[in-house]
Amino acid sequence: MEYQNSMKISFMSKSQNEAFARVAVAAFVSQLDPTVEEISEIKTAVSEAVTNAVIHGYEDMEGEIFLSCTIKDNLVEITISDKGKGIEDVSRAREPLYTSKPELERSGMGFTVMEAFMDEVEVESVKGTGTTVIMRKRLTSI
Amino acid sequence: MEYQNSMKISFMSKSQNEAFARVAVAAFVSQLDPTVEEISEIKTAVSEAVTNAVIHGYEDMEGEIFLSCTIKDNLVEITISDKGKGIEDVSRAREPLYTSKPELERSGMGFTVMEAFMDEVEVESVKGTGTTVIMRKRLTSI
Amino acid sequence: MNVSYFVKRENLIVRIIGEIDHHSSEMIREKIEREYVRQNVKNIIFDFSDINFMDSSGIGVIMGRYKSVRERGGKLGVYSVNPQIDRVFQLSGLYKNKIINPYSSLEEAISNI
Amino acid sequence: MNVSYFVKRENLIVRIIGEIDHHSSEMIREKIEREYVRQNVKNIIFDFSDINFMDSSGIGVIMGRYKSVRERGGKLGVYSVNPQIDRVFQLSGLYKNKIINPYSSLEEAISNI
Ligand SMILES: Nc1ncnc2c1ncn2[C@@H]1O[C@H](COP(=O)(O)OP(=O)(O)O)[C@@H](O)[C@H]1O
Ligand SMILES: Nc1ncnc2c1ncn2[C@@H]1O[C@H](COP(=O)(O)OP(=O)(O)O)[C@@H](O)[C@H]1O
Repeated sequence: MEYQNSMKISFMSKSQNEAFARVAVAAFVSQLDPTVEEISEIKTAVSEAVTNAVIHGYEDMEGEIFLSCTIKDNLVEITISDKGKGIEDVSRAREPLYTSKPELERSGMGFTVMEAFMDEVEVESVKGTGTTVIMRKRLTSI
Repeated sequence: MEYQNSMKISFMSKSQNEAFARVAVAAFVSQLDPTVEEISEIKTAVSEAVTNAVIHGYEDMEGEIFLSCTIKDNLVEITISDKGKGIEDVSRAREPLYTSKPELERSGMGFTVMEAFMDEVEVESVKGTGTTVIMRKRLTSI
Repeated sequence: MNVSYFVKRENLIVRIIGEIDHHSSEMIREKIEREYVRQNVKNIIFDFSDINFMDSSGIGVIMGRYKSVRERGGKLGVYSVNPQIDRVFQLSGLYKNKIINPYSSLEEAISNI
Repeated sequence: MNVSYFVKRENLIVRIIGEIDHHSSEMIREKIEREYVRQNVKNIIFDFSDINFMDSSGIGVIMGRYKSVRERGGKLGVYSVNPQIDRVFQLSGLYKNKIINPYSSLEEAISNI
Protein backbone atom coordinates (compact mmCIF):
# COMPACT_ATOMS: atom_id res chain seq x y z
CA MET A 1 0.00 0.00 0.00
CA GLU A 2 1.22 3.48 -0.74
CA TYR A 3 2.28 5.91 1.95
CA GLN A 4 0.00 8.92 2.31
CA ASN A 5 0.01 12.05 4.38
CA SER A 6 -1.58 15.46 4.05
CA MET A 7 -1.87 18.82 5.73
CA LYS A 8 -3.60 22.13 5.19
CA ILE A 9 -2.60 25.58 6.34
CA SER A 10 -4.35 28.90 6.15
CA PHE A 11 -2.80 32.19 7.15
CA MET A 12 -3.08 35.94 6.77
CA SER A 13 -1.62 37.64 3.70
CA LYS A 14 1.28 39.19 5.56
CA SER A 15 4.81 39.17 4.21
CA GLN A 16 5.99 37.67 7.53
CA ASN A 17 4.12 34.51 6.58
CA GLU A 18 6.19 33.87 3.46
CA ALA A 19 8.99 32.39 5.58
CA PHE A 20 6.49 30.56 7.78
CA ALA A 21 4.83 28.91 4.77
CA ARG A 22 8.02 27.67 3.15
CA VAL A 23 9.47 26.36 6.42
CA ALA A 24 6.21 24.59 7.26
CA VAL A 25 6.12 22.86 3.86
CA ALA A 26 9.80 21.91 4.20
CA ALA A 27 9.12 20.42 7.64
CA PHE A 28 6.19 18.43 6.26
CA VAL A 29 8.08 17.14 3.23
CA SER A 30 11.15 16.23 5.28
CA GLN A 31 9.46 12.97 6.35
CA LEU A 32 10.34 11.75 2.83
CA ASP A 33 14.05 12.32 3.49
CA PRO A 34 14.50 14.67 0.55
CA THR A 35 17.93 15.86 -0.59
CA VAL A 36 19.11 19.34 0.42
CA GLU A 37 18.56 20.39 -3.17
CA GLU A 38 14.98 19.10 -3.32
CA ILE A 39 14.07 20.85 -0.07
CA SER A 40 15.59 24.06 -1.29
CA GLU A 41 13.71 23.86 -4.60
CA ILE A 42 10.40 23.24 -2.85
CA LYS A 43 10.99 26.09 -0.37
CA THR A 44 11.79 28.47 -3.19
CA ALA A 45 8.73 27.50 -5.26
CA VAL A 46 6.44 27.84 -2.21
CA SER A 47 7.95 31.20 -1.40
CA GLU A 48 7.22 32.43 -4.95
CA ALA A 49 3.58 31.34 -4.94
CA VAL A 50 2.87 32.67 -1.44
CA THR A 51 4.60 35.97 -2.22
CA ASN A 52 2.45 36.33 -5.34
CA ALA A 53 -0.70 35.82 -3.28
CA VAL A 54 0.46 38.52 -0.83
CA ILE A 55 1.64 41.09 -3.39
CA HIS A 56 -0.53 40.49 -6.43
CA GLY A 57 -3.53 38.57 -5.12
CA TYR A 58 -4.34 40.80 -2.18
CA GLU A 59 -2.12 43.78 -3.10
CA ASP A 60 -1.07 44.12 0.51
CA MET A 61 -4.63 44.26 1.76
CA GLU A 62 -5.77 41.74 4.30
CA GLY A 63 -6.83 38.36 2.98
CA GLU A 64 -6.43 34.69 3.68
CA ILE A 65 -4.02 32.38 1.89
CA PHE A 66 -4.68 28.64 1.69
CA LEU A 67 -1.93 26.08 1.32
CA SER A 68 -2.25 22.33 1.20
CA CYS A 69 0.33 19.64 0.78
CA THR A 70 -0.24 15.97 0.11
CA ILE A 71 2.28 13.18 -0.09
CA LYS A 72 1.61 9.94 -1.98
CA ASP A 73 4.69 7.76 -1.82
CA ASN A 74 7.38 10.01 -3.26
CA LEU A 75 5.01 12.47 -5.01
CA VAL A 76 4.52 15.84 -3.35
CA GLU A 77 1.59 18.02 -4.42
CA ILE A 78 1.34 21.57 -3.11
CA THR A 79 -1.65 23.85 -3.70
CA ILE A 80 -1.53 27.55 -2.86
CA SER A 81 -4.56 29.73 -3.37
CA ASP A 82 -5.90 33.17 -2.66
CA LYS A 83 -9.29 34.82 -3.04
CA GLY A 84 -7.72 37.97 -4.41
CA LYS A 85 -7.87 39.86 -7.66
CA GLY A 86 -7.03 37.04 -10.05
CA ILE A 87 -4.98 37.03 -13.25
CA GLU A 88 -6.45 38.28 -16.50
CA ASP A 89 -3.98 36.59 -18.85
CA VAL A 90 -2.31 33.56 -17.29
CA SER A 91 -0.02 32.76 -20.21
CA ARG A 92 1.39 36.27 -20.26
CA ALA A 93 1.79 36.15 -16.47
CA ARG A 94 3.86 32.97 -16.80
CA GLU A 95 6.31 34.52 -19.27
CA PRO A 96 9.79 35.08 -17.85
CA LEU A 97 10.38 38.70 -16.81
CA TYR A 98 6.73 39.72 -17.10
CA THR A 99 5.60 41.60 -14.03
CA SER A 100 2.67 43.90 -13.41
CA LYS A 101 4.53 45.55 -10.54
CA PRO A 102 7.95 46.75 -11.79
CA GLU A 103 7.63 49.73 -9.43
CA LEU A 104 7.99 47.29 -6.52
CA GLU A 105 11.20 45.88 -8.03
CA ARG A 106 9.53 42.59 -8.86
CA SER A 107 11.60 40.65 -11.35
CA GLY A 108 8.81 38.80 -13.14
CA MET A 109 10.67 35.54 -12.51
CA GLY A 110 8.32 33.99 -9.95
CA PHE A 111 6.49 31.57 -12.25
CA THR A 112 9.71 30.75 -14.09
CA VAL A 113 11.35 29.73 -10.81
CA MET A 114 8.32 27.60 -9.83
CA GLU A 115 8.44 25.85 -13.22
CA ALA A 116 12.18 25.24 -13.02
CA PHE A 117 12.10 23.84 -9.50
CA MET A 118 8.95 21.72 -9.63
CA ASP A 119 7.98 19.02 -12.12
CA GLU A 120 4.57 20.50 -12.93
CA VAL A 121 2.92 23.86 -12.27
CA GLU A 122 -0.77 24.48 -12.98
CA VAL A 123 -2.31 27.92 -12.60
CA GLU A 124 -6.05 28.43 -12.34
CA SER A 125 -7.24 31.98 -12.02
CA VAL A 126 -10.47 33.91 -12.39
CA LYS A 127 -10.33 37.68 -12.53
CA GLY A 128 -11.90 39.11 -9.39
CA THR A 129 -12.20 35.71 -7.73
CA GLY A 130 -8.72 34.45 -7.03
CA THR A 131 -5.83 32.30 -8.08
CA THR A 132 -4.80 28.71 -7.39
CA VAL A 133 -1.35 27.35 -8.13
CA ILE A 134 -0.86 23.56 -8.05
CA MET A 135 2.71 22.29 -8.07
CA ARG A 136 3.92 18.70 -8.16
CA LYS A 137 7.31 17.17 -7.62
CA ARG A 138 8.40 13.56 -7.50
CA LEU A 139 11.30 13.12 -5.11
CA THR A 140 14.19 10.92 -6.11
CA SER A 141 15.08 10.12 -2.55
CA ILE A 142 12.82 7.11 -2.06
CA MET B 1 -2.14 49.58 17.23
CA GLU B 2 -1.26 46.07 18.21
CA TYR B 3 0.47 43.65 15.89
CA GLN B 4 -1.65 40.66 14.93
CA ASN B 5 -1.10 37.54 12.92
CA SER B 6 -2.73 34.14 12.80
CA MET B 7 -2.57 30.77 11.11
CA LYS B 8 -4.42 27.47 11.17
CA ILE B 9 -3.14 24.01 10.33
CA SER B 10 -4.90 20.70 10.04
CA PHE B 11 -3.15 17.40 9.48
CA MET B 12 -3.55 13.65 9.78
CA SER B 13 -2.96 11.95 13.13
CA LYS B 14 0.32 10.37 12.12
CA SER B 15 3.36 10.37 14.36
CA GLN B 16 5.39 11.86 11.49
CA ASN B 17 3.35 15.03 11.89
CA GLU B 18 4.50 15.68 15.46
CA ALA B 19 7.78 17.13 14.17
CA PHE B 20 5.96 18.99 11.38
CA ALA B 21 3.58 20.64 13.83
CA ARG B 22 6.22 21.87 16.25
CA VAL B 23 8.50 23.17 13.49
CA ALA B 24 5.58 24.96 11.81
CA VAL B 25 4.60 26.69 15.05
CA ALA B 26 8.24 27.62 15.72
CA ALA B 27 8.51 29.10 12.22
CA PHE B 28 5.33 31.12 12.77
CA VAL B 29 6.34 32.39 16.19
CA SER B 30 9.85 33.28 15.04
CA GLN B 31 8.52 36.56 13.56
CA LEU B 32 8.44 37.78 17.20
CA ASP B 33 12.18 37.17 17.55
CA PRO B 34 11.83 34.82 20.51
CA THR B 35 14.82 33.62 22.51
CA VAL B 36 16.20 30.14 21.86
CA GLU B 37 14.70 29.11 25.17
CA GLU B 38 11.23 30.42 24.35
CA ILE B 39 11.21 28.66 20.97
CA SER B 40 12.33 25.45 22.57
CA GLU B 41 9.64 25.66 25.24
CA ILE B 42 6.93 26.30 22.67
CA LYS B 43 8.13 23.44 20.45
CA THR B 44 8.14 21.05 23.38
CA ALA B 45 4.65 22.05 24.53
CA VAL B 46 3.25 21.72 20.99
CA SER B 47 4.91 18.34 20.62
CA GLU B 48 3.25 17.14 23.84
CA ALA B 49 -0.24 18.23 22.84
CA VAL B 50 0.00 16.90 19.28
CA THR B 51 1.44 13.60 20.50
CA ASN B 52 -1.47 13.25 22.93
CA ALA B 53 -3.95 13.77 20.09
CA VAL B 54 -2.18 11.05 18.05
CA ILE B 55 -1.75 8.49 20.84
CA HIS B 56 -4.65 9.10 23.19
CA GLY B 57 -7.18 11.05 21.11
CA TYR B 58 -7.18 8.81 18.07
CA GLU B 59 -5.29 5.83 19.55
CA ASP B 60 -3.30 5.47 16.36
CA MET B 61 -6.41 5.35 14.19
CA GLU B 62 -6.81 7.87 11.43
CA GLY B 63 -8.18 11.24 12.41
CA GLU B 64 -7.59 14.92 11.85
CA ILE B 65 -5.74 17.22 14.23
CA PHE B 66 -6.41 20.96 14.25
CA LEU B 67 -3.86 23.51 15.34
CA SER B 68 -4.17 27.26 15.37
CA CYS B 69 -1.79 29.94 16.47
CA THR B 70 -2.50 33.61 16.97
CA ILE B 71 -0.12 36.40 17.83
CA LYS B 72 -1.25 39.62 19.49
CA ASP B 73 1.76 41.80 20.17
CA ASN B 74 3.95 39.53 22.28
CA LEU B 75 1.21 37.09 23.33
CA VAL B 76 1.16 33.72 21.59
CA GLU B 77 -1.96 31.55 21.83
CA ILE B 78 -1.87 28.01 20.49
CA THR B 79 -4.91 25.75 20.24
CA ILE B 80 -4.59 22.05 19.48
CA SER B 81 -7.66 19.89 19.15
CA ASP B 82 -8.77 16.47 18.10
CA LYS B 83 -12.16 14.81 17.56
CA GLY B 84 -11.03 11.67 19.29
CA LYS B 85 -12.05 9.77 22.38
CA GLY B 86 -11.86 12.60 24.90
CA ILE B 87 -10.76 12.60 28.53
CA GLU B 88 -13.06 11.35 31.27
CA ASP B 89 -11.32 13.03 34.21
CA VAL B 90 -9.27 16.05 33.16
CA SER B 91 -7.83 16.83 36.60
CA ARG B 92 -6.51 13.32 37.02
CA ALA B 93 -5.10 13.44 33.46
CA ARG B 94 -3.18 16.60 34.36
CA GLU B 95 -1.50 15.04 37.38
CA PRO B 96 2.23 14.47 36.96
CA LEU B 97 3.06 10.84 36.12
CA TYR B 98 -0.54 9.84 35.43
CA THR B 99 -0.81 7.97 32.16
CA SER B 100 -3.49 5.68 30.78
CA LYS B 101 -0.92 4.02 28.53
CA PRO B 102 2.01 2.81 30.64
CA GLU B 103 2.34 -0.18 28.30
CA LEU B 104 3.49 2.24 25.59
CA GLU B 105 6.19 3.63 27.90
CA ARG B 106 4.37 6.95 28.24
CA SER B 107 5.69 8.90 31.19
CA GLY B 108 2.53 10.76 32.14
CA MET B 109 4.53 14.00 32.05
CA GLY B 110 2.95 15.57 28.95
CA PHE B 111 0.58 17.99 30.68
CA THR B 112 3.19 18.80 33.31
CA VAL B 113 5.66 19.81 30.60
CA MET B 114 3.01 21.95 28.85
CA GLU B 115 2.22 23.70 32.14
CA ALA B 116 5.88 24.30 32.95
CA PHE B 117 6.77 25.68 29.54
CA MET B 118 3.71 27.83 28.82
CA ASP B 119 2.10 30.55 30.96
CA GLU B 120 -1.39 29.08 30.82
CA VAL B 121 -2.82 25.74 29.74
CA GLU B 122 -6.56 25.13 29.42
CA VAL B 123 -7.97 21.70 28.64
CA GLU B 124 -11.51 21.21 27.39
CA SER B 125 -12.59 17.66 26.76
CA VAL B 126 -15.80 15.75 26.25
CA LYS B 127 -15.72 11.96 26.43
CA GLY B 128 -16.39 10.55 22.96
CA THR B 129 -16.25 13.95 21.30
CA GLY B 130 -12.69 15.19 21.55
CA THR B 131 -10.15 17.33 23.33
CA THR B 132 -8.97 20.90 22.95
CA VAL B 133 -5.83 22.26 24.59
CA ILE B 134 -5.32 26.03 24.65
CA MET B 135 -1.88 27.29 25.64
CA ARG B 136 -0.72 30.87 26.06
CA LYS B 137 2.69 32.38 26.46
CA ARG B 138 3.80 35.98 26.63
CA LEU B 139 7.23 36.40 25.10
CA THR B 140 9.74 38.59 26.84
CA SER B 141 11.58 39.38 23.67
CA ILE B 142 9.51 42.40 22.59
CA MET C 1 17.58 9.93 13.57
CA ASN C 2 20.53 7.69 14.19
CA VAL C 3 21.54 5.51 17.14
CA SER C 4 25.07 4.17 17.62
CA TYR C 5 26.77 2.32 20.49
CA PHE C 6 30.01 1.24 21.97
CA VAL C 7 30.93 -0.72 25.06
CA LYS C 8 33.42 0.49 27.65
CA ARG C 9 33.97 -1.72 30.71
CA GLU C 10 30.53 -2.51 32.10
CA ASN C 11 28.81 0.28 30.19
CA LEU C 12 26.84 0.44 26.98
CA ILE C 13 27.31 3.98 25.65
CA VAL C 14 24.42 5.05 23.44
CA ARG C 15 24.73 8.04 21.18
CA ILE C 16 21.55 9.36 19.61
CA ILE C 17 21.70 11.91 16.83
CA GLY C 18 18.45 13.74 16.15
CA GLU C 19 15.22 14.45 18.01
CA ILE C 20 13.48 12.30 20.59
CA ASP C 21 9.72 12.44 20.31
CA HIS C 22 6.93 9.85 20.21
CA HIS C 23 7.63 9.13 16.55
CA SER C 24 11.34 8.45 16.95
CA SER C 25 11.14 6.96 20.46
CA GLU C 26 9.77 3.61 19.29
CA MET C 27 12.77 3.04 17.07
CA ILE C 28 15.21 4.31 19.70
CA ARG C 29 13.74 2.03 22.37
CA GLU C 30 13.92 -1.05 20.14
CA LYS C 31 17.50 -0.42 19.07
CA ILE C 32 18.74 0.13 22.62
CA GLU C 33 16.93 -2.90 24.00
CA ARG C 34 18.29 -5.14 21.27
CA GLU C 35 21.84 -3.97 21.90
CA TYR C 36 21.56 -4.17 25.69
CA VAL C 37 20.30 -7.75 25.49
CA ARG C 38 23.19 -8.65 23.19
CA GLN C 39 25.98 -7.07 25.20
CA ASN C 40 27.16 -8.38 28.51
CA VAL C 41 27.09 -5.01 30.29
CA LYS C 42 25.39 -3.57 33.34
CA ASN C 43 24.93 0.14 32.79
CA ILE C 44 23.62 2.34 29.99
CA ILE C 45 25.17 5.77 29.49
CA PHE C 46 23.47 8.18 27.09
CA ASP C 47 25.53 10.65 25.07
CA PHE C 48 23.13 13.57 24.56
CA SER C 49 25.54 15.89 22.71
CA ASP C 50 23.65 15.58 19.42
CA ILE C 51 20.10 15.72 20.66
CA ASN C 52 18.57 19.12 20.17
CA PHE C 53 14.97 18.24 20.94
CA MET C 54 13.34 15.93 23.45
CA ASP C 55 9.80 15.93 24.82
CA SER C 56 8.28 13.72 27.52
CA SER C 57 8.41 10.71 25.18
CA GLY C 58 12.15 10.72 26.01
CA ILE C 59 11.31 10.47 29.71
CA GLY C 60 9.28 7.37 28.88
CA VAL C 61 12.28 5.89 27.07
CA ILE C 62 14.55 6.56 30.07
CA MET C 63 12.06 5.10 32.56
CA GLY C 64 11.70 2.01 30.39
CA ARG C 65 15.48 1.53 30.22
CA TYR C 66 15.65 1.98 34.02
CA LYS C 67 13.51 -1.14 34.36
CA SER C 68 15.84 -3.09 32.07
CA VAL C 69 19.12 -2.11 33.79
CA ARG C 70 17.70 -2.71 37.25
CA GLU C 71 17.17 -6.38 36.41
CA ARG C 72 20.93 -6.67 35.91
CA GLY C 73 21.76 -4.48 38.89
CA GLY C 74 22.87 -1.70 36.55
CA LYS C 75 22.43 2.06 36.44
CA LEU C 76 21.66 4.82 33.94
CA GLY C 77 23.82 7.85 33.20
CA VAL C 78 23.64 10.73 30.76
CA TYR C 79 26.09 13.44 29.69
CA SER C 80 26.11 16.60 27.54
CA VAL C 81 22.44 17.43 28.08
CA ASN C 82 21.48 20.85 26.68
CA PRO C 83 19.76 23.29 29.05
CA GLN C 84 16.26 22.93 27.53
CA ILE C 85 16.34 19.15 27.70
CA ASP C 86 17.82 19.32 31.18
CA ARG C 87 14.67 21.11 32.30
CA VAL C 88 12.54 18.22 31.03
CA PHE C 89 14.71 15.84 33.04
CA GLN C 90 14.44 18.03 36.15
CA LEU C 91 10.67 18.42 35.84
CA SER C 92 10.19 14.69 35.66
CA GLY C 93 12.20 14.11 38.82
CA LEU C 94 14.53 11.67 37.05
CA TYR C 95 17.65 13.08 38.69
CA LYS C 96 16.06 13.60 42.10
CA ASN C 97 14.75 10.06 42.17
CA LYS C 98 18.13 8.68 41.06
CA ILE C 99 16.61 7.08 37.98
CA ILE C 100 19.39 8.57 35.88
CA ASN C 101 22.52 10.47 36.90
CA PRO C 102 23.76 13.48 34.93
CA TYR C 103 27.48 13.88 34.14
CA SER C 104 29.41 16.46 32.21
CA SER C 105 31.49 14.07 30.13
CA LEU C 106 31.89 10.42 29.17
CA GLU C 107 34.96 10.08 31.40
CA GLU C 108 33.13 11.47 34.39
CA ALA C 109 30.17 9.18 33.69
CA ILE C 110 32.33 6.06 33.45
CA SER C 111 34.30 6.77 36.61
CA ASN C 112 31.31 7.76 38.75
CA ILE C 113 28.30 5.79 37.61
CA MET D 1 18.26 39.54 8.83
CA ASN D 2 21.29 41.74 9.06
CA VAL D 3 23.06 43.93 6.49
CA SER D 4 26.59 45.24 7.01
CA TYR D 5 29.02 47.09 4.73
CA PHE D 6 32.54 48.13 4.17
CA VAL D 7 34.28 50.10 1.45
CA LYS D 8 37.37 48.86 -0.36
CA ARG D 9 38.71 51.06 -3.15
CA GLU D 10 35.78 51.88 -5.42
CA ASN D 11 33.61 49.11 -4.07
CA LEU D 12 30.85 48.95 -1.51
CA ILE D 13 30.93 45.42 -0.11
CA VAL D 14 27.54 44.38 1.22
CA ARG D 15 27.22 41.37 3.47
CA ILE D 16 23.72 40.08 4.12
CA ILE D 17 23.08 37.52 6.83
CA GLY D 18 19.77 35.71 6.58
CA GLU D 19 17.19 35.03 3.91
CA ILE D 20 16.20 37.19 0.95
CA ASP D 21 12.50 37.08 0.20
CA HIS D 22 9.81 39.67 -0.44
CA HIS D 23 9.51 40.39 3.28
CA SER D 24 13.19 41.05 3.89
CA SER D 25 13.94 42.55 0.47
CA GLU D 26 12.34 45.90 1.24
CA MET D 27 14.63 46.45 4.19
CA ILE D 28 17.66 45.16 2.31
CA ARG D 29 16.99 47.47 -0.63
CA GLU D 30 16.57 50.52 1.57
CA LYS D 31 19.71 49.87 3.56
CA ILE D 32 21.87 49.31 0.49
CA GLU D 33 20.50 52.36 -1.32
CA ARG D 34 21.10 54.59 1.68
CA GLU D 35 24.68 53.40 2.03
CA TYR D 36 25.43 53.59 -1.69
CA VAL D 37 24.20 57.19 -1.82
CA ARG D 38 26.34 58.06 1.17
CA GLN D 39 29.56 56.47 -0.02
CA ASN D 40 31.61 57.78 -2.88
CA VAL D 41 32.01 54.41 -4.62
CA LYS D 42 31.18 52.97 -8.03
CA ASN D 43 30.59 49.27 -7.61
CA ILE D 44 28.55 47.09 -5.29
CA ILE D 45 29.90 43.65 -4.40
CA PHE D 46 27.60 41.25 -2.55
CA ASP D 47 29.02 38.77 -0.05
CA PHE D 48 26.56 35.86 -0.24
CA SER D 49 28.37 33.53 2.20
CA ASP D 50 25.67 33.85 4.85
CA ILE D 51 22.58 33.72 2.69
CA ASN D 52 20.96 30.33 2.74
CA PHE D 53 17.72 31.25 1.01
CA MET D 54 16.82 33.55 -1.85
CA ASP D 55 13.79 33.58 -4.12
CA SER D 56 13.07 35.81 -7.13
CA SER D 57 12.59 38.80 -4.83
CA GLY D 58 16.39 38.78 -4.61
CA ILE D 59 16.59 39.02 -8.39
CA GLY D 60 14.44 42.15 -8.15
CA VAL D 61 16.84 43.60 -5.58
CA ILE D 62 19.83 42.92 -7.85
CA MET D 63 18.13 44.40 -10.93
CA GLY D 64 17.19 47.49 -8.92
CA ARG D 65 20.79 47.95 -7.73
CA TYR D 66 21.96 47.50 -11.32
CA LYS D 67 20.02 50.62 -12.24
CA SER D 68 21.65 52.57 -9.39
CA VAL D 69 25.25 51.56 -10.15
CA ARG D 70 24.86 52.18 -13.87
CA GLU D 71 24.14 55.84 -13.19
CA ARG D 72 27.62 56.11 -11.70
CA GLY D 73 29.23 53.91 -14.35
CA GLY D 74 29.63 51.13 -11.79
CA LYS D 75 29.15 47.37 -11.82
CA LEU D 76 27.73 44.62 -9.63
CA GLY D 77 29.58 41.58 -8.35
CA VAL D 78 28.75 38.70 -6.05
CA TYR D 79 30.80 35.98 -4.37
CA SER D 80 30.23 32.82 -2.32
CA VAL D 81 26.84 32.00 -3.81
CA ASN D 82 25.52 28.59 -2.75
CA PRO D 83 24.48 26.14 -5.50
CA GLN D 84 20.72 26.55 -4.99
CA ILE D 85 20.85 30.32 -5.13
CA ASP D 86 23.23 30.14 -8.06
CA ARG D 87 20.47 28.37 -10.01
CA VAL D 88 18.09 31.27 -9.35
CA PHE D 89 20.75 33.65 -10.68
CA GLN D 90 21.31 31.44 -13.75
CA LEU D 91 17.60 31.07 -14.47
CA SER D 92 17.09 34.81 -14.44
CA GLY D 93 19.89 35.37 -16.92
CA LEU D 94 21.66 37.80 -14.59
CA TYR D 95 25.11 36.37 -15.32
CA LYS D 96 24.50 35.85 -19.04
CA ASN D 97 23.27 39.40 -19.43
CA LYS D 98 26.23 40.77 -17.46
CA ILE D 99 23.95 42.38 -14.90
CA ILE D 100 26.05 40.88 -12.14
CA ASN D 101 29.34 38.95 -12.27
CA PRO D 102 29.96 35.94 -10.04
CA TYR D 103 33.31 35.52 -8.26
CA SER D 104 34.66 32.93 -5.91
CA SER D 105 36.11 35.31 -3.33
CA LEU D 106 36.25 38.95 -2.28
CA GLU D 107 39.83 39.28 -3.61
CA GLU D 108 38.86 37.90 -6.99
CA ALA D 109 35.83 40.20 -7.11
CA ILE D 110 37.86 43.31 -6.27
CA SER D 111 40.60 42.60 -8.80
CA ASN D 112 38.31 41.63 -11.65
CA ILE D 113 35.13 43.65 -11.37
N1 LIG E 1 -1.78 35.22 -6.97
C1 LIG E 1 -1.81 36.15 -7.94
N2 LIG E 1 -2.84 37.00 -8.04
C2 LIG E 1 -2.89 37.94 -9.00
N3 LIG E 1 -1.92 38.10 -9.94
C3 LIG E 1 -0.86 37.28 -9.91
C4 LIG E 1 -0.75 36.26 -8.93
N4 LIG E 1 0.41 35.59 -9.15
C5 LIG E 1 0.98 36.17 -10.22
N5 LIG E 1 0.21 37.18 -10.70
C6 LIG E 1 0.51 38.02 -11.89
O1 LIG E 1 1.51 37.36 -12.66
C7 LIG E 1 2.64 38.21 -12.84
C8 LIG E 1 3.91 37.40 -12.94
O2 LIG E 1 4.17 36.74 -11.72
P1 LIG E 1 5.65 36.29 -11.37
O3 LIG E 1 6.21 35.52 -12.52
O4 LIG E 1 5.62 35.60 -10.06
O5 LIG E 1 6.48 37.65 -11.27
P2 LIG E 1 6.47 38.83 -10.17
O6 LIG E 1 5.83 38.33 -8.91
O7 LIG E 1 7.91 39.15 -10.00
O8 LIG E 1 5.68 39.94 -10.77
C9 LIG E 1 2.59 39.16 -11.67
O9 LIG E 1 3.30 40.36 -11.92
C10 LIG E 1 1.08 39.37 -11.50
O10 LIG E 1 0.61 40.31 -12.44
N1 LIG F 1 -5.97 14.41 23.36
C1 LIG F 1 -6.29 13.47 24.29
N2 LIG F 1 -7.31 12.62 24.10
C2 LIG F 1 -7.63 11.68 25.03
N3 LIG F 1 -6.94 11.51 26.18
C3 LIG F 1 -5.90 12.33 26.44
C4 LIG F 1 -5.52 13.35 25.51
N4 LIG F 1 -4.46 14.01 26.03
C5 LIG F 1 -4.19 13.44 27.23
N5 LIG F 1 -5.06 12.43 27.47
C6 LIG F 1 -5.10 11.59 28.70
O1 LIG F 1 -4.35 12.24 29.71
C7 LIG F 1 -3.32 11.38 30.19
C8 LIG F 1 -2.11 12.19 30.62
O2 LIG F 1 -1.53 12.85 29.53
P1 LIG F 1 -0.02 13.28 29.59
O3 LIG F 1 0.22 14.05 30.84
O4 LIG F 1 0.31 13.98 28.30
O5 LIG F 1 0.81 11.93 29.70
P2 LIG F 1 1.08 10.74 28.66
O6 LIG F 1 0.83 11.24 27.27
O7 LIG F 1 2.52 10.40 28.87
O8 LIG F 1 0.15 9.64 29.01
C9 LIG F 1 -3.06 10.43 29.05
O9 LIG F 1 -2.45 9.23 29.48
C10 LIG F 1 -4.46 10.23 28.49
O10 LIG F 1 -5.18 9.30 29.26
